[in-house]
Amino acid sequence: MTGHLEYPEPSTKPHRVLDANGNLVDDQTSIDDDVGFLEEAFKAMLRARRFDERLLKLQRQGAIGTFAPIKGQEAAQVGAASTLRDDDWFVPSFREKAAMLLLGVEMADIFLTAAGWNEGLAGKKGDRRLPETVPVSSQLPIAAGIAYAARLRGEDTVAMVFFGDGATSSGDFHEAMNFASVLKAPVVFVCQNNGWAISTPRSAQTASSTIAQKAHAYGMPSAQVDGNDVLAVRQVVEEAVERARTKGLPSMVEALTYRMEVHTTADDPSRYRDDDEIEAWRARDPITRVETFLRSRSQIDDAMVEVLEEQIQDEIDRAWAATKTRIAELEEQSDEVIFDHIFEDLTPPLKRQRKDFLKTGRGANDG
Amino acid sequence: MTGHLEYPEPSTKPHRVLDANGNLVDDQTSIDDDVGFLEEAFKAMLRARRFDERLLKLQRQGAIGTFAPIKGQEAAQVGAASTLRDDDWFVPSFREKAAMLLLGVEMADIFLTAAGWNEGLAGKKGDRRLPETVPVSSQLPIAAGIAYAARLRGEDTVAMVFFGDGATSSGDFHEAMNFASVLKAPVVFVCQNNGWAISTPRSAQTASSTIAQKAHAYGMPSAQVDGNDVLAVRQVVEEAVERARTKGLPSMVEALTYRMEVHTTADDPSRYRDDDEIEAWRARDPITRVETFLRSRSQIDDAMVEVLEEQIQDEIDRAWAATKTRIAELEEQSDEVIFDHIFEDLTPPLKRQRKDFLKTGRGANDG
Amino acid sequence: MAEKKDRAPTMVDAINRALHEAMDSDETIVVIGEDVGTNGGVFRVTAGLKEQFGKDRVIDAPLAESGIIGFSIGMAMNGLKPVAEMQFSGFSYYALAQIENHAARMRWRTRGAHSVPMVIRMPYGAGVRALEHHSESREAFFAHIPGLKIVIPATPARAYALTHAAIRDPDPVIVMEPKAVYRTIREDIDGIEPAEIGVSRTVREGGDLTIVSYGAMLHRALEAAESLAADGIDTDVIDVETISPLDAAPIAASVEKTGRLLIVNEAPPSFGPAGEIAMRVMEESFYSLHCPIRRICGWDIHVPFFAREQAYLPSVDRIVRAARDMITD
Amino acid sequence: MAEKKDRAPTMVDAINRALHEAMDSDETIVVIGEDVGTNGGVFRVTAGLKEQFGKDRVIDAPLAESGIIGFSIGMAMNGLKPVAEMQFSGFSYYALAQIENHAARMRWRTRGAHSVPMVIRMPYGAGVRALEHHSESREAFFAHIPGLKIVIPATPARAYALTHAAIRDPDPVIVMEPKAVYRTIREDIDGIEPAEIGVSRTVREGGDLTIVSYGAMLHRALEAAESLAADGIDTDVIDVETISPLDAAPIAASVEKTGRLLIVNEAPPSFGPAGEIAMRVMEESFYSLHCPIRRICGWDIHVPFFAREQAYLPSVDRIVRAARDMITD
Ligand SMILES: Cc1ncc(C[n+]2csc(CCOP(=O)(O)OP(=O)(O)O)c2C)c(N)n1
Ligand SMILES: Cc1ncc(C[n+]2csc(CCOP(=O)(O)OP(=O)(O)O)c2C)c(N)n1
Ligand SMILES: [Mg+2]
Ligand SMILES: [Mg+2]
Repeated sequence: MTGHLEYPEPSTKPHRVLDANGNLVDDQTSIDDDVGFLEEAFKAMLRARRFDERLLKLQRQGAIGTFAPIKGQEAAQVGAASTLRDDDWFVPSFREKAAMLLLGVEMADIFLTAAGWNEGLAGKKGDRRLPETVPVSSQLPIAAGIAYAARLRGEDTVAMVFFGDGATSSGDFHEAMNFASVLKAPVVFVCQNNGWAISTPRSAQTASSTIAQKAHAYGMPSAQVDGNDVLAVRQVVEEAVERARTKGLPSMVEALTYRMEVHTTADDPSRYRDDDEIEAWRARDPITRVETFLRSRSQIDDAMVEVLEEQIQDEIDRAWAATKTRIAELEEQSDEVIFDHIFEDLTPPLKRQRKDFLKTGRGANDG
Repeated sequence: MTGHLEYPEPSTKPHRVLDANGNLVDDQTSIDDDVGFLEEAFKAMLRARRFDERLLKLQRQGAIGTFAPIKGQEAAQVGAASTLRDDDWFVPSFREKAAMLLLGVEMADIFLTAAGWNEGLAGKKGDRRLPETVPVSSQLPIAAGIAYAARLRGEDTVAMVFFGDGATSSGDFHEAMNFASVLKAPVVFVCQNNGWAISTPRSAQTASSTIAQKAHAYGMPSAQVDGNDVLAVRQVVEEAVERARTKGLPSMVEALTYRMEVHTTADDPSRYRDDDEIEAWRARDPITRVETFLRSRSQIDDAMVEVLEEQIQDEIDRAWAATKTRIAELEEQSDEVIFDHIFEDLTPPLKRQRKDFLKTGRGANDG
Repeated sequence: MAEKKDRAPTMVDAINRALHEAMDSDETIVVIGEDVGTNGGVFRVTAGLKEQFGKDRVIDAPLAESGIIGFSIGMAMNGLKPVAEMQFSGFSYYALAQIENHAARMRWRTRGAHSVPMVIRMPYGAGVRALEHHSESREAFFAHIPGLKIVIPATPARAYALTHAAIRDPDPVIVMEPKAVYRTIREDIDGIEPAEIGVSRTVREGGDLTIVSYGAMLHRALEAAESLAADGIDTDVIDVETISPLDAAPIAASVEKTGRLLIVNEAPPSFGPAGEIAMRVMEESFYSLHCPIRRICGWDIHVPFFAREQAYLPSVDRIVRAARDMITD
Repeated sequence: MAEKKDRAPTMVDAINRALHEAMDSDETIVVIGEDVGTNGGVFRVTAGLKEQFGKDRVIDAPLAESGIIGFSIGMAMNGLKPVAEMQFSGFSYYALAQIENHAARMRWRTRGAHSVPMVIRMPYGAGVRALEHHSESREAFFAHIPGLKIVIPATPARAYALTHAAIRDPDPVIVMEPKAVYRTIREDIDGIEPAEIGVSRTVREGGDLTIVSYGAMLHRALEAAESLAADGIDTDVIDVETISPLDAAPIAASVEKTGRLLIVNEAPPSFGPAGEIAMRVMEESFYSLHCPIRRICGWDIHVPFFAREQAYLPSVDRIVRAARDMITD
């Protein structure tokens, strides 16, 4: 009386274009048309990496607060975000600084937010690059609703939402995937499976063979991709974006990548993972891979990289200098702005409280 | 640049032993050993059906409150619950009266609950037949935790949890399935896919091809079964129970069935579904199917069924009479019992409130 | 006259009419919830909307409260005005994270670049002989969250006025609908203007005592007031209507006249709305108080199954007794 | 002496020790949460437990708060005593449905046949320069739910005493841990007995004014009391410690002496715990009050990002000013 229950192993194999050494996986493929993209992606990834490093340094100096480094995940983010149009929606989790930079978010604003100022997230009205989401996976149903609204209003825009492997365990992931699929919302679900959710390895997060297969539970197509291969990511995500844009339907992409740094600056990974693992992934660094390839095609050389590095450092320096100026200005301002934007108009209780606040001052003794 | 995204259609075919006419689907199978079970199951299903009909009648007369009829789902419940040992845990949703009766829950207690008295749910200490759960799918993580505890404490008991197709859309379903699988809890997840969640058809609930395939998202095996075929249900669920008991691992069964009555007595299905559909399912009635089979094997005849019907009516009459007596007794008692069992010991604020309550009386003018 | 009253709208009709009117005049409005479409809602509040406005604007959602609210937040951020239904307030807790984390914060987080103009409707409260989890009054959960407005209509006309107001509001508004009043009162709603959110309404004037209430309990408060009047005790009765932001001014003004305040609501007393109302009045009119502010609420227990739910609810009798005690105090 | 103090346990150490002791003496205790095992908790509160008690009793859970609480409820019903961690209180809203629907109700629903003896620990509160959603104080959500006990320790010793007490309690207890105090205070905990849940503690005696507080704000209240003492104003300071069930008797007794009550906590004022404390004291000691009860809380806003979070929190200065106002009132 056995044999009814079944668990079919998914057949998914991660899509890959360039191997860890920057060589074409399949030398039948031509990626000549993609060299331009790879050059741009290399620049974007390097810029993000250097910015991330600066954030880490500033955090260690106490100049900014806790943040989540992106090191190792540049390709997944840049590859995916590179497929978006200006009028598409970008709905991030809290670890998408490479994507944010690519999509035009200002370094100075990221610095300002990291330094603890709400003003860093002040977007322009209707800005479609949403700020970071802290509660894991809570951005997913929102992205589905945004996408649905776009379709109802007759736009052909799509929403791309980012999340981690850990996020897939939470109810909001499930509900969002289901809503998007059954209500036909043009969302692209991009999971950066970086192997860890703080200290919880992928294997302790869920027993499914892949994250990608979770999409099938919603009748939604999905794919796994080497998340450290920026071109492969772009290709797979492009297909998902096309499906969303032309058919108004969702899909999910699992990008296999690795968090090479701390979870956040409050974290100490040595408690839960071996250096060996990090070393193994260092060999698969998403930036090196493209760099090697581009050098092999003589698209870049030492001199160009040096100039690029200088430009980036310069940009970062200027952004941080601007941030410091901005902070100095904000520190001059009254903190009464804490009452702003709770509602469109201040309610009477808030008016009273703001008056109270102004009367009693900020309590400098505790500041 | 297409072809990466995929949605593999699941190959699942619902297991079935007897067809809608009570004939063996596969005449190679012998079910001679199962005739005894089928006879018991027939009795249990008829008893549940008649009890359900009485509840409906009493509700229409105003003698009891809202409840969720089981008509059409007797086989799914009886087949599944028949696999449980006395020391196993039964964790129902709100539509499992057939399973409850089979597992020894008293008709009089069900009546009492339906009449609005908390006393109807008063179990014996440690009773493993849990009361109904109203918030859809909230019982699922609880069942997983119960099962995990059993295993940790060295018991070989299992937890069987029931839920509907609608429940599979909610976050708690997802989180429970994932916890059970990754933490290895001996749970049997039984989904009665009865086609509807109030007015929402299965097709509007989720876009997956089957409900069963949702288990694969958690690396969990699953099966689809004809939920109106009591023996088929028993066979598939038995396999899941075995897996839980011997390996300590979860699985999920999707029983394809149909709610032939109103969702609850507050519902009017004519607003959202055609009589045609109900008619089609009437032909697949889970009780008729077994009855026809048993008659064909001369296991039962008119006289026996008549006696059985009388016994059942008699049992129901006695239970309702006992319930009325019990209600009369309860109505005599002080309503101060409303303060009982909020905590093990009444807290000081509750003591004060109970005193207040006793002082001001019940407010007969509003009762 | 009586005949007219018989045909006048119930609260269900009134909200239904407001939704029809609003959807008709503003095509960005969408309705979403479990069974709100084909079925017209389990209480028929959304009846007829799907037929008139189609399935894309009247969305029968999968069974997932967090999903419904999260999805609605997204729609609200992208040019729509969702009116989401939680089938019963007792299931809205599943959506609390989305409400607290995003509906209430998106405008603030983005410094006004995005807003979440949405309405969340939910039937709440006891007294209709319902199953477990169908009778709670947890308005305090929402009222304690900055960035949300909470309104509770007590009559068909107020439901009509507040539904329109909630839909027009640029911020998230939770409308808690006292289902015990859904069909018990009929009232003319023709010509009723959208309410002003954030205003407590004096619905009866007296001079000896102030009773503050809202929702279904307002009617018990009014009944108690009649009964007290027969004894020569005249009461102001104030319907707070907007729980948050709470308008304490009319209450304080009344207390300055009466010196006595009795608060009636059906939530459990501890950490419930009554404490806040009392605190606000005390902050404004302490020196006018002749005696302690009192509250008649539910109890700090779960709402009993329906055979005993009236033992949970504030009775007219309890209100009257408390009021008499206060007068002789 | 100073040296001894340097080595005395922090609140993190104290809770950690209580958990070790409890798990050691009672093998039904299990710890569950995100990152509580190998990582020892993001605040290190559960450090060392997995090494000592193994992965089956110290469960690294998938990222799902509702799942963690639902799973724990099940374990509690089947002979275990789970101590579940919500990594931050700001993510516990995802579990509110399980807490309200089941943890708080199972004993009642089954008339005592089943109970849910479990502990839910969660760091809460502002002041540690954290990210959004990591600074809220929403104890009122839980305190308003019948069937739950809520405690908030203010020092290492009280955390040790209350953690033990929560674990011994036969009903669900939520321990909200003021993370701003996690490592700022060291205190000897040797020989400390389990607390009695439901008792407010007088931590300072004066005669002119009563200040009530709890959690991290208690320390600001005490600092304010020192500063007031320098001006000749003597204050009683009471740590309510158990938010629910609230023990108002010592507060009322103090107010009968001082006639003045100031409540200090960091939740937003509206519909927060301060209103309830005020109401309870008014019910018991109205005629002793010389002036309105006042509250110094956060504001009805979201906790600002950390550069301005001190503008949100009650400052010592605000407390002192309010106290002075009340004395001259
Ligand atoms: C709802 C919720 N629970 C817990 C947390 C605390 N937390 C922050 S990040 C994180 C792990 C996230 O893992 P994953 O989704 O894989 O993303 P990654 O950090 O790897 O980018 C946790 C548990 C949170 N932010 N939100
Ligand atoms: C969390 C929650 N949301 C909404 C409801 C209202 N409700 C009760 S039953 C039901 C439909 C359930 O459908 P399904 O899971 O298929 O079970 P069935 O009724 O078909 O047995 C709904 C929406 C509820 N009880 N709980
Ligand atoms: Mg991860
Ligand atoms: Mg169903």
